[in-house]
Amino acid sequence: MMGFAIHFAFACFGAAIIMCLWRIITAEGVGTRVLALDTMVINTIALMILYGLFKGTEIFFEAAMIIAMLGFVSTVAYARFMLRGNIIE
Amino acid sequence: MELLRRIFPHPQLTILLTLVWLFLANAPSLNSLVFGLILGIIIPFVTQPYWPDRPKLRNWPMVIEYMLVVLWDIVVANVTVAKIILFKRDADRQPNWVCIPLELRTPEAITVLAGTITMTPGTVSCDLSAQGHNLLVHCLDTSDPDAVRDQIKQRYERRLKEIFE
Amino acid sequence: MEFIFELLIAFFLIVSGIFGFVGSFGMIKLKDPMSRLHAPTKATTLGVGGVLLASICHSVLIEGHLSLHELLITLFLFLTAPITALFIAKWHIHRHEKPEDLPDAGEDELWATHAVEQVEDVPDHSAN
Amino acid sequence: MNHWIVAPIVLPAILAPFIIMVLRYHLDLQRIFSVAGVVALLGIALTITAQASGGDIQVYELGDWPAPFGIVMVLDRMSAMMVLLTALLALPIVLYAIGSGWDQRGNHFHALFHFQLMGVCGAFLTGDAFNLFVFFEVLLIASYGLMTHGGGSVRLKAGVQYVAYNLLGSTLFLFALGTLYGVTGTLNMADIAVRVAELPPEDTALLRVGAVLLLLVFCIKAAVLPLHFWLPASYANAPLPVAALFAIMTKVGAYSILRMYTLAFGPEVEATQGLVGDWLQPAAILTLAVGAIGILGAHHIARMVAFCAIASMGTLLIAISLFTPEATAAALYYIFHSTLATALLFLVADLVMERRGGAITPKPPMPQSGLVAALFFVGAIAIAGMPPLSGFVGKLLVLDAARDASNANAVWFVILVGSFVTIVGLARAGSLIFWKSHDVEYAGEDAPEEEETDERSAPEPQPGLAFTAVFGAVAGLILLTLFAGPALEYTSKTAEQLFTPERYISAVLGGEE
Amino acid sequence: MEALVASAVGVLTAAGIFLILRRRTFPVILGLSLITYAVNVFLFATGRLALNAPAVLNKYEEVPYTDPLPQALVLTAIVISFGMTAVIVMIALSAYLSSKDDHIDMTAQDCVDAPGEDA
Amino acid sequence: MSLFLIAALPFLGAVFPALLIRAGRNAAASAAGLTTFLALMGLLIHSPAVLRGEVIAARFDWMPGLGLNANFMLDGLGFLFALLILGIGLLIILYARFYLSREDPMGQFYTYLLLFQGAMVGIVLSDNILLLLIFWELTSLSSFLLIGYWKHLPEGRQGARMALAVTGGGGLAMIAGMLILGNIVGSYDLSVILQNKELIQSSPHYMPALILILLGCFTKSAQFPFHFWLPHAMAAPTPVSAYLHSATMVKAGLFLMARMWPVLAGTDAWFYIVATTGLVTMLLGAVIALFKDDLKALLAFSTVSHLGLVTMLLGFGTKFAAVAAMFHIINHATFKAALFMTAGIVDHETGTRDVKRLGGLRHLMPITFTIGTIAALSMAGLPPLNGFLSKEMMLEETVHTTWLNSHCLVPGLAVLAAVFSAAYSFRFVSHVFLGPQRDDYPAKPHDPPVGLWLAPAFLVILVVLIGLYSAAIVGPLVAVVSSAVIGGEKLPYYSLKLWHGFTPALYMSVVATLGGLFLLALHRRGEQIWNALPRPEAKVIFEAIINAFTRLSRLITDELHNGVLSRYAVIFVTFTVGLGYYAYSTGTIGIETRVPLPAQIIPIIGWICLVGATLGIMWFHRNRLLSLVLIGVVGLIVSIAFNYLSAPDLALTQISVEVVTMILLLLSLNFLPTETPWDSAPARRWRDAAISVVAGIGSGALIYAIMMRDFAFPTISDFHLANSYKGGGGTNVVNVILVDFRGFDTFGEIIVLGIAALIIYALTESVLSTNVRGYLLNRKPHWPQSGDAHPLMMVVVTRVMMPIALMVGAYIFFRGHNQPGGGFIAGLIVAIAYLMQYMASGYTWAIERQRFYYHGTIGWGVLIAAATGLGAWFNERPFLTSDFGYINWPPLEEFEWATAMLFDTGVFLAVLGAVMLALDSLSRFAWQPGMAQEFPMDINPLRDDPPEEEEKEQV
Ligand code: NA
Ligand code: NA
Repeated sequence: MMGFAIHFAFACFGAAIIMCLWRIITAEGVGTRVLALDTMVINTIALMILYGLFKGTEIFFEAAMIIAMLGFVSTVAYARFMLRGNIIE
Repeated sequence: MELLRRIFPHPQLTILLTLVWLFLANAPSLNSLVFGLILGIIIPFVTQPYWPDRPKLRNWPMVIEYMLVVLWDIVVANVTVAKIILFKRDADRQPNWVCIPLELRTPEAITVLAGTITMTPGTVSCDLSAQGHNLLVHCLDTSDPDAVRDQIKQRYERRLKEIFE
Repeated sequence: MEFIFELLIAFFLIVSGIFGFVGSFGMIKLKDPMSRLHAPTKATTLGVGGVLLASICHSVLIEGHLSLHELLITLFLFLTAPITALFIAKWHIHRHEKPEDLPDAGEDELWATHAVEQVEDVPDHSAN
Repeated sequence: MNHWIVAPIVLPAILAPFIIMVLRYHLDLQRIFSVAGVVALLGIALTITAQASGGDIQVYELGDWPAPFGIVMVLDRMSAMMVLLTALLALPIVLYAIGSGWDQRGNHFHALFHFQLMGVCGAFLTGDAFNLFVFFEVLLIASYGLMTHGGGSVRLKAGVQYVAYNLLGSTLFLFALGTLYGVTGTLNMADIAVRVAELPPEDTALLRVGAVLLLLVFCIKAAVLPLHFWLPASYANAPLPVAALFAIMTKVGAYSILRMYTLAFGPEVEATQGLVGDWLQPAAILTLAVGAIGILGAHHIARMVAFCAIASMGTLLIAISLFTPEATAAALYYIFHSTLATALLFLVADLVMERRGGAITPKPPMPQSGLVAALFFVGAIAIAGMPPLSGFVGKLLVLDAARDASNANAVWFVILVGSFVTIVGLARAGSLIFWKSHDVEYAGEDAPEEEETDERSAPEPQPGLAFTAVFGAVAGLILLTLFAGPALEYTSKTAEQLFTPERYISAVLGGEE
Repeated sequence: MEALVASAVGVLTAAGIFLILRRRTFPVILGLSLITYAVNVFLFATGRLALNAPAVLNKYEEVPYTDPLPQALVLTAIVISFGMTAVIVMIALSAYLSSKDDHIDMTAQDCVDAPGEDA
Repeated sequence: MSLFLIAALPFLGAVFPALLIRAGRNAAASAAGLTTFLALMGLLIHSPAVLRGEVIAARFDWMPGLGLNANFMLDGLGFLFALLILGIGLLIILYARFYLSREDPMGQFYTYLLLFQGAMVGIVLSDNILLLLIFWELTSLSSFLLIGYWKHLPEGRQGARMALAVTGGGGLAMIAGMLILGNIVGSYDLSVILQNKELIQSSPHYMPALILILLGCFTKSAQFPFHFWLPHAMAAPTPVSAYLHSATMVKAGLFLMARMWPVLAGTDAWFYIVATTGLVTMLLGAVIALFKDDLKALLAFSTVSHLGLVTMLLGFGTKFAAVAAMFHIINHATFKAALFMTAGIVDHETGTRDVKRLGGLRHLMPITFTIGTIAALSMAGLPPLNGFLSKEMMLEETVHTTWLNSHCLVPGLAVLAAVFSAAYSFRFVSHVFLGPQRDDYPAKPHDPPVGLWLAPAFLVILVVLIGLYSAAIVGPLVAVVSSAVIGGEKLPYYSLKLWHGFTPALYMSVVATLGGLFLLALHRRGEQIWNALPRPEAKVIFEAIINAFTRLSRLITDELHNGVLSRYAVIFVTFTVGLGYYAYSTGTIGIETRVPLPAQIIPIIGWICLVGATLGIMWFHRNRLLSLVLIGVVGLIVSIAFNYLSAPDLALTQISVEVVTMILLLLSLNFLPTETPWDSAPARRWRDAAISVVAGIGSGALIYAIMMRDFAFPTISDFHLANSYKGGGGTNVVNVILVDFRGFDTFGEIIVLGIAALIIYALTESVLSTNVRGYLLNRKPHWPQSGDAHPLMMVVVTRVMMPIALMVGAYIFFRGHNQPGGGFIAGLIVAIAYLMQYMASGYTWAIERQRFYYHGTIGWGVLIAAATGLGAWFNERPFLTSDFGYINWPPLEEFEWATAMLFDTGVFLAVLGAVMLALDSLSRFAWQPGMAQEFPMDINPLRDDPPEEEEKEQV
């Protein structure tokens, strides 16, 4: 049952990632694209944790954590770029 | 006392960081605690210049209460949003802007409020007004912006005011 | 007992899967950019939160060792998601909303994003 | 355990950060330490050359890990010789850079200079293929900094191209190393050699790809046609003392070809048969031709010297591509010569450019015209391979070594005609730059007394020191000519050592005869 | 899996080279980044692919390990290419600011008439 | 005196004039003269031995490996030439001292002259053909300097370049010829080569060697069709012309033909090539000389003609002809040097060398007249002067020569040449000295001071004396010289005397003299015809060719290296792919030995994202910001793939580098255009796409092939896995490899990173110190900026995030040795934590609170890493040897220490410093004066509008 649940979750997040990619490529404004990228990053974190759960391994944790921490930084950087041009001012 | 303040410029942060370290180490041990504590002392000391003014939390029970309220709201309201997204026709939705006049003055409090608004589904805090007296919120689907405003003020801002100010 | 634990974990996983899906699906389905912002910022965050919760439960309940480091990821996401949303909203306001389209900002007159020093610098509303 | 072997790498690696940290605001001290560092490097180089000249190959196991598992530095005659050449080259250049004031036209010149030396020495000494990549990158990135030293829009633009092209080259290096590792499962050069020799036939296709990609990487560094395109604009636009230092960079490529293709992928190795012979020599011949044509067609002295560098690489690679001990001995001698000669000519070109600009057109006479002209003449003689300087000896050696080659005629023809074109081109340039200026003066064409154009160099440059440095390079060429006998003996023994790779292999891998 | 990795390397390489062949500095830099990804994955894959076998020694049981060496090499390569990217970005930016032109090509004027003389 | 010293003296002497010129012209001249005199004396000391037929030798093994040795020998031939070079050289030095004017840099002149002299002496004394080549090319170089001595004259410059091109080019051909010759014989020593006539002449390489060597000789000796450079070399000062072109340089070719005569001559090839060339040159030179109005040009072409004569004689290949050739060389040297000096005197005194403007000088310049007339008549071949004697011998020999079965051709043409020769000689006398005195000389002519006429006078005395007493004066010399030329064989019968009876030669001489007079009488007429004739001007052709080649080279070079990077890259890629394919297709590959891993759905989704994003970048690359977003996707997928494929360290590194790179690119994109315009035509884009696809297929196929086969040998990483914990003290093998097994790579890597930051810093300084700063201060942003640069919420969140991020950095650092992580990743994370602060509160605010100094951080990082490595030296271990152990401090649990951690600390610091310095530098571009802020956030109600109770408190 847990196996089914994990696969279900895999499917959901996998589909989510593909939708994010679709959004990134088709969106008309960069803002939405950045949003989609950010969402993709978060979905990826979910996938990594899921996979770790699935395989019973911890090696995905650090990467997931770093991604959670740093993905934000790049999103902010993109947004600041669009708002101010200069991201460090 | 002054010396102690200098060494522990931010005891709450020290505790938070030690906790973070223990989470990171993921296996409670004396070594981790000692090490985490050492870093928990060093890092606030190093980063001191970056937080010139810091808030004081006044009402710890209220902090707990607030967290529980928010968690609950997140869970419940997410379902609502999921319904809107999955089942509601986009044309039927009524997105709306809401202006929330703020009584909060502390940046930390405002931040927590804004964060809460964003994390609770259906609303996203979008901007502060030019002097920070109002918060602009976007609603995914509401026919009554004033109700949203009142609920936010009632449910969150009131509690935050007690915690921070 | 184990079955109940597994059931619990499975529940978390399925719920989180749904929310993860909804978060991204909303981004596709919702038409106006501001509304799109809603879906991922919370549905996805909650989705991930569910997975993390499942993971914690798994290690505590099934493997029998306390593993709370997933909480850190949750912490980061909860700390950062509002900021992400805020910036994207600001981008939208900056690019696509005129001051008069927004609710009145009260005594402050303008929302911060529009409050630029020079009047002529008020954003033009070209694409991007 | 002979710590001298890593000293050429460790010394600059410590000196450069020291200069950055402690001496950042003290130009005079930077200069003193920089020169002292080069002198010390020279001392170290002489020491290790003396140690290597006995013929023993010494191995330094970094981290005390045995080869092939750790990284080793290998001191043999060739690596010692190349380090010595690097140090010999560095001394006049650093003095020139100080004397001409180039070092103060931007930040961190001396630190970058020493980092570059570190990279070059490391590339010569290492016995590990991936470590070679790392040192290539060290020397390259230092070269990026030196090349753009002082800024200026054209220089920066040339810099972008230079960096982009070389990044492509670095990428190729990784592709090559990956392929080699993927087949052989090792990175140590000696170990690669052992495994290549024993390689089962069903793996040769992949190995050959790796070997050829690696060769191409080295060919980029060595500016072999058609991979030489990075060179003219970057050398011509670099600060010319830096271009002079870059004379050793092309030699790194040549060195690496010699090293890998005598050690591991030699002509007698079955798996890599025919990889080099078929095209390296034609490419080298074309390189020489394009270099010579470029010299004749240049409009600008710096660009002309850049083509001189290409032409001399052509000659050098012709010698290398013969892959015989005799030709390799010639090539090694020619490496020494061409490095010093190219550097000399770049320094002279800088003297010219500082005084009258570099365009090969008549302009009013410049200060110290006679002296600069004489130095240009010497440099031109050297690079064109005219007597009495070492270029002539080198050319004779290469021609002599090529006489039994299958396409000796083509080699001879191109080398000799290339020399002819070079002579004509250099004579044309020299006559226009140095002689025709007198015509301009006599003809009374207005000679606008150019006011001190270089407002950036606050302290007066010391032309005396600059000239001393150039004379030093000349002296090096003269010594190389006078002691051609012993030099040739050394290079012959070096070539002999290279062509008995078993000694290298057993020294590195320890008794696996 | 191998096919996926190999084709990904191919696609990254192709896109990287395509962008390197553009005539402005920025796409060229993007191309270099892409081809850097390609080569990093390439180098990594020369150690052959393995799932769930990180080269972190397990003191308690015998488990398979992937080949750690290419990973170390790729790490070094990533760092180095980061440094290189930073440098080329900076040089390109400086060149652009000095000439207000982000063409990567040298004009005939640049490479023939006045090398290095504007400095 | 040792031959080494004789050869070296002129070179030593060359140094003095340059040094002594401050001491005055006389000092320079004296120094030059003295060294020449010493060398001459040194030579003369050997004369008794040489005249006895001995050969003096001196040997020094310079480069035994190559066979290039400093071997000298002095035999009759060498002696004669050395005597001419040094003897006439001495006279020229004297003459030049008075000839050159005050403005001319005399030190330079003597230096060049002596260099030249030394080179010539070297040629004639060499006993090693490679050594000879060195001196040979040196004469080309030094004559280039001498001819171009008057830099301001275009004729001088052009003449010099032409001379260098022709003679230097010929020299290059000769190099090849000599190498072939040495290769045939197996030695480059002349004395050995000269013993091997049969070997050489029977070798299949004889012809190429002969032709190549002759090319050198003919160019040097101005033989047709290479004769054209010589007259233009007359732009040099007259002493130079006199020296180079009468006595020395042009004789070098003759010398070499004579030197090689024993082994090269005697074949049909030799005869037809050499004799014919000589004959043609002799005739052509003589004809042209008659119609030259410039005195020096006249003499120059006469030189060409006489060189042809000697060449022809050597080409005959008979011993008698060889004797005649040698004798004529002596005679020609004497009268031609005298004539040049005469011409120089005339030029010097009258201010012109134009025959048309001269005439009637005999009364004004009687001494000059006498000297010039005697020399000219000798040149015309009139008895009893020495020119007559050797010309007789030449004519005599022609009579016995058959050219392609024709008995008359050679003698006939020889006589014709003699006719013209007599004619121009007579013209020299009559049109310069005879005839009516004129009143329009540019200067007031009178005889020069004795210093100028002494040298030519001495020479004409020789002319007369040799003519009268040839056997006594030069007989022994001719004998010994000739015997040297013919290789020590028995000399043929000949007699050096004026009267041989009524021989055919005598008739021919008479015809020549009368014919010469006749031609002179008809000169005006002939000149008209000559001027009307279309004739190729060799100089024009030569220059046209050179210019054409220069233009062509320029075209090729500029077209090839046109600065278009994309073209360079296309060539690079296609060449690489092509060669790679070639290498692959010529090897063999076995079947796949590995089973592929199954591809699950997640990797497939990742693949789709990666490929989609990559193709998106290709498609949308002109939208730069979008490309960056897509690059972010690629980086994300790649790092996850690393993690998935068991490389957590890589994943961590990749993701952190990704973020920093993105920030870097965004910082730069702020100043760059955000759109890439269309630059290339669709056809080009398709071509590029095709090339890219091919390269992509190549790399993909390569890695696929690698992945599907096992290693051919066990990899060395088995050792790393086995020894990581035992020997390196860490369980994260990747990290142990990085900091221990291959720590040296990492050491290099942090240096690369440090250098990168330094470059960025240095460039920033450079660029900001130019007018770019002004541009930056005034530039408009890409689009209008929003308000609220430092949003309150961001600042607050950062305050929490940064300490936690630092904590995470510390965690990643400390666990690195045993778990995924390490100094590099930690450095990046800490750097990003600080950057977050920069982004939140602004550069100026954050930098004011910055407590560490980036340059120092980098420096300390590298130094700590190096010091860790050096520490091992004290342990008598190699650089970078690590050590580790365990510490037990109750009540704490046991924990590990390792020097590798210290090394990793160095890595950490270097990375942190480098990233910060790089981004800090870039941030400085955006600095604006108004940007300095007092507060970390723009809007802060607490600050601007505090709540009421606090206000009360404050009051
Ligand atoms: Na590293
Ligand atoms: Na070690």
